[in-house]
Amino acid sequence: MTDSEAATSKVEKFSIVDEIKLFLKEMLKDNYIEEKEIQDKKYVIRTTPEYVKPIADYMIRRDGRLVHLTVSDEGVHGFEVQYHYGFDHLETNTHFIIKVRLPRENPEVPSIAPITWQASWAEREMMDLLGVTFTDHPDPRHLFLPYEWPEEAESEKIDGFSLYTKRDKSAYYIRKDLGKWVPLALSPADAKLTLLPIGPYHPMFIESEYFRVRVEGDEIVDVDMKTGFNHRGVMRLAEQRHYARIPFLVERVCGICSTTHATAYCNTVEAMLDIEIPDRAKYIRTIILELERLHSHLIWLGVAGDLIGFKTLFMWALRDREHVLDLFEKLTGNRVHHDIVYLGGVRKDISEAHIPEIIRRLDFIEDSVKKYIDIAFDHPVVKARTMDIGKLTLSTAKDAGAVGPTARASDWKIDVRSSNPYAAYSPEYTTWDVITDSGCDVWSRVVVRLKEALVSCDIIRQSVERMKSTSAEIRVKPHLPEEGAEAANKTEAPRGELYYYIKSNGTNIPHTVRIRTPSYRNDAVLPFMLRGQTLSDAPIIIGSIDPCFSCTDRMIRIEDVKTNQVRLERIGDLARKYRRA
Amino acid sequence: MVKGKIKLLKEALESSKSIQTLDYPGGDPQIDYSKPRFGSGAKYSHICEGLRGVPQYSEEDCCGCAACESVCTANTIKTEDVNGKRIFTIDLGRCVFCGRCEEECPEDAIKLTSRFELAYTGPDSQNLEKVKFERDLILCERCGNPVAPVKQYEIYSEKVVKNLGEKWREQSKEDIEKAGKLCRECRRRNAYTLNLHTRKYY
Amino acid sequence: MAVYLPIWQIIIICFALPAVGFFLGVLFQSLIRKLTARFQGRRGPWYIVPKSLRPVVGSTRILQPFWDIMKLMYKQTLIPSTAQRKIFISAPFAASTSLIIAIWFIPIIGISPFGPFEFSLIITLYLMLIVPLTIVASGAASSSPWGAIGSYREVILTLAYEIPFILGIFSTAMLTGILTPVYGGVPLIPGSLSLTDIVNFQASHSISFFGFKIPAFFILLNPFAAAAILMSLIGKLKIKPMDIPDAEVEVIAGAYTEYTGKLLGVYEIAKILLLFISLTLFIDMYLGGALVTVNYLGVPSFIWSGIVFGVEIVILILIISVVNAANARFRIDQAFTWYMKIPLILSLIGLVWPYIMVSLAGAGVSIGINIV
Amino acid sequence: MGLKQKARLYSPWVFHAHCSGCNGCGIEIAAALNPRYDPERIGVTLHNNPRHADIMLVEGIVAKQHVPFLKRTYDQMPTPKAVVAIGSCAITGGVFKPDDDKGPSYTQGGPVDRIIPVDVYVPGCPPKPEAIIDGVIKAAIILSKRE
Repeated sequence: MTDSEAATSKVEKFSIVDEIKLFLKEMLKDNYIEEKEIQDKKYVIRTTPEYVKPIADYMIRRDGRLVHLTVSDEGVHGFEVQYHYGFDHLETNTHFIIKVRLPRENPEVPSIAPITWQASWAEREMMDLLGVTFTDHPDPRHLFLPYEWPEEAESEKIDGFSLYTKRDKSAYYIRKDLGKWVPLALSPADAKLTLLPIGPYHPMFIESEYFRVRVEGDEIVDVDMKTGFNHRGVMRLAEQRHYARIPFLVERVCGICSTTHATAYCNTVEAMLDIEIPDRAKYIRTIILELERLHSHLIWLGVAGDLIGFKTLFMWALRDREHVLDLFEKLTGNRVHHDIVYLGGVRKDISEAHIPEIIRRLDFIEDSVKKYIDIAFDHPVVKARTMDIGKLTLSTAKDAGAVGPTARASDWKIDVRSSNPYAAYSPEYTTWDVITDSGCDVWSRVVVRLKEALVSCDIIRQSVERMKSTSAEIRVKPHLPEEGAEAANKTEAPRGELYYYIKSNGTNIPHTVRIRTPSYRNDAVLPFMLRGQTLSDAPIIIGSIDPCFSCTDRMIRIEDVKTNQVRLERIGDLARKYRRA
Repeated sequence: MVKGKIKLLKEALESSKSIQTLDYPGGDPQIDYSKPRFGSGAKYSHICEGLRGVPQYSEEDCCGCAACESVCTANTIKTEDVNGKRIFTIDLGRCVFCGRCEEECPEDAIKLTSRFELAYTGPDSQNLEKVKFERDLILCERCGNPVAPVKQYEIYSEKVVKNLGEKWREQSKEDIEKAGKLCRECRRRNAYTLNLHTRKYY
Repeated sequence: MAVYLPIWQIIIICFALPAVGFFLGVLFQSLIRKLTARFQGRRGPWYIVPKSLRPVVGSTRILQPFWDIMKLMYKQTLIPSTAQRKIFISAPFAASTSLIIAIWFIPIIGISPFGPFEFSLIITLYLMLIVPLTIVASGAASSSPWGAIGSYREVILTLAYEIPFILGIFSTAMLTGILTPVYGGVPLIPGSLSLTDIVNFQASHSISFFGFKIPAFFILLNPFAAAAILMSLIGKLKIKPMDIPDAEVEVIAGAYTEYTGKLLGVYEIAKILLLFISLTLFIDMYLGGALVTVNYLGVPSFIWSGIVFGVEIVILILIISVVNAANARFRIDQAFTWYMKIPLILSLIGLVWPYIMVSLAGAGVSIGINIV
Repeated sequence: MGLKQKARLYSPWVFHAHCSGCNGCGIEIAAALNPRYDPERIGVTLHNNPRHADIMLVEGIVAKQHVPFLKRTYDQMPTPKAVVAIGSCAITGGVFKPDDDKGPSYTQGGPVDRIIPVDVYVPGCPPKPEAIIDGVIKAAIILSKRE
């Protein structure tokens, strides 16, 4: 990099944060209250509800991502709606949290779902769980809770969690007797189409999920999803438990990417306490995280093989994945829930004696991944089944907020490990590249994941090598966070960006814990991939985003589909349509 | 195209030669599974030292301090003080095998074994699901509230005396005899009058 | 011209043959599962069970498909209330009955009660076609959306593979009539449609193949048709790239989705019989029906026939298992296009190939094959 | 042992019902199918259709929304049938059970045996594939003794 280039980049870097702040100050005037910089380049700004829409409009136009939208219950102060805007794909760590206070009685705020698709599910989630009304939401049905969830009178009894729902019983929502399953609302025009129930039990997924697919012949016209089958109330449970017990709870959010949840939680709490963990712990975390990515991508390869009927690939991938699990068992004591990452470091050291075995098994896994690349890349039937289906263009991916390998397969270079480094991913610890592919179809998602597995092997090698020269300390003692401390942190789960937000109230139990998982975002883009494809391709398209409904289960529905002419609409078009309506 | 096909067939041939399948319910637990050969006869896969299997409780070692209860992730371990006894109820059906109890137990009375075949039929069969045992408690001499388990009292009063310097040893023995059997509330009330506030020693 | 057996023998064979066919079909199915499992790196159902396991799982698992069927026979049978009862119940029986009848027409190492019957080949083809038709009917009658999609896929797949199948079969049947006069000798039958005649023709003639004298296997005389038939059989038996109608991940179990217990068991029997019939038909048509007429080394000829039959079956099953293990599943439109491309062209070449051979021989050009 | 018992013991077909678990048990069930454990050698095959299955493997806490589906799926299985509850969540609620022990959390529909009869319990978080195979064999033995 020449001097002039460095200088220009410096200017640009300076300009993003400054530009946004300047614009907000100008727009909000007296309502602009900058609270603090909670972490490096993460700003909290407080304002009033009427500015929510213009801010969202500006942030999305400025190329920002709505990382999450959440509400926290502030007791007598009412509800606090938070809009988390991330700019870290443009500049490292940059992050804005816009906060709005709502009264406890009749909490209402304008919905920003018509502006950005990324807010749609989050708003419905908060309507479900906290009863905040987002006015003019295009699709205010229940997201997590069953459609037949009891209305106000009954729901207030349920253990302290403010679960009242204020909905008009419009066409969206049919209330029936409790315990009876109410299918999704359908207009009479759709009756002539064949409707196929997929799920909640279906061989397509390991987890349960309910899709309702409308097909004409073999072609998918529309997709409707009902989620919430895996809703376990983890965030609520976390708000009832001691800080030291939560890592084990959040690991059990997902059985495939368990350590990355614990790491995200511990990172967030450590950021809140402002403590630095020892280098050795960083390397150990990296090794476990990358092994996890390796086993996740291998199992994905196997499941994807099964989805296109390649049972042999499934068997081979699972057979070789066992070696990763053996390593896990040796290093942590359990095959699936490792329980090794803990506040302030890790619980268990990787001793010198383990290193030869790690290297040996890693060599084996790397060889087999290379073998699968050769096999899959040259297999005519695999190519025929994956190429040119499930297209997700770069603009759609950006609008809908795809993350992780799904976004990277659409040629969007977005990776938390490089944009928001944690553990030992920053350049001073390990060096590696972000893998992207410009195919935008299922095939490129295969390519990205397989190549990423090789990168993971490389990172583990580097970590193991450099871990030898660190001191033996693996854990520092954490203390309790002070009142009002808050932190937000991200990790790159095998499926994409995982986001945690925690707020303390001074006790040993956190006040707010908010989790946004990667599949939350990737599920949102599913209908855009599915519509216009054939039913036989549905499994592999759904499988191609590596859905993890346990992590999060959400839902989407697209209205206004012309039954006789199907076309993929951009999110922006949809948003415009909503605005007109 | 051809290269991939050849690789595929080669891999299929190799896989058919080196079968790794275990003879799981039968087989010999001693044979190392990792050497693949036809009909290897091994029973188990990788079972390493640190495997977190079913926790084993040693009633002799347990001092009854209930540190395990306070750290238990899934509320597997529960205590209840009834009639001068502290009753431990351990519901292994809830256990998530995280090993925090093992980490925090001061007396090493809990060990996670490598036993993992826990399938049982019927809700109450075997002693697996519920382990129950009790510790005697010392009751407060004044108000009758529980103070601490007898064993914990013995062990820690010894340790306190041992760890203190020569200078304070006699004094502390006397103090423990005086105030050790009072509950927290009563002790606090009497602390200054008895002249044995802990600050004195440190 | 053909020699018919006495009536009492025919009756005994009529009862015994389906049973033998079922038993052999179970073995074939088990072998396919075993070989596929081996290619996938696991052990599969057919192995020697260690002693400590025997009380739980028995000594060997060769008859695994048989145990599956027996288990289904002892299970409750549920019939959905919305289904069309009569079709739903009778369809599996129609499938297996037609296949049991088809066994009577197919010579197994030359033994067949109705094989010498003049149009036995055509009757066999019709009876085999009944199976996909019953599957379509039962899928439609089960009132399940998955059954409907399974039926729809079954129809398309049947259309796709049936054309090259029929073309291939007839181009081969013609061989008996066309080849003989040209290469010398008297024609046995002018183009027979009787399976026994086809088998006998191959057994009684031999060809010199680059100097080696071997039986006149039609697979050597018309390899194009043989390849087309083998590809069609993969669709008929729903081997891996073509298992689209009952693809588990896409349509649960297709037309079988609503079937339980005994009715499913009857369908499983039909599947096993179909496997047996397809493989035997292929051997009869192209591999000389495994018929050996000479008592080599003093061993009776039918034992030799049995051994040849076994070897040929194992080779066929090996091919099927490799294809099954090494492939992913096609989409239905891809399968249709594939059948319209490769097997159809092959079978068309197979149709004109005898004439090309005849005219080449007439022009005095040697292609290395001579019928003696 | 009669033919009936033998047939049932030799060919247990399993169905995997994921009822709001964390996926860990589901992954281990998938892992139990891999070449290292290969349950097909003892006749166990995974069928994704409850109508074809003999044994149902249930994992997870069973969210309230899930209860009718689990019941319906159980009713769809033809008799004789057996149920195996896999993992702590399926047995009691495990880590997702609230601390105060006043009952299940607001979303939990109760442990599996409150909804359908369970024959075999396999504790673990998640149980190893060997333990799952062990449970399935125990269930198959129970199944073979059923009328």
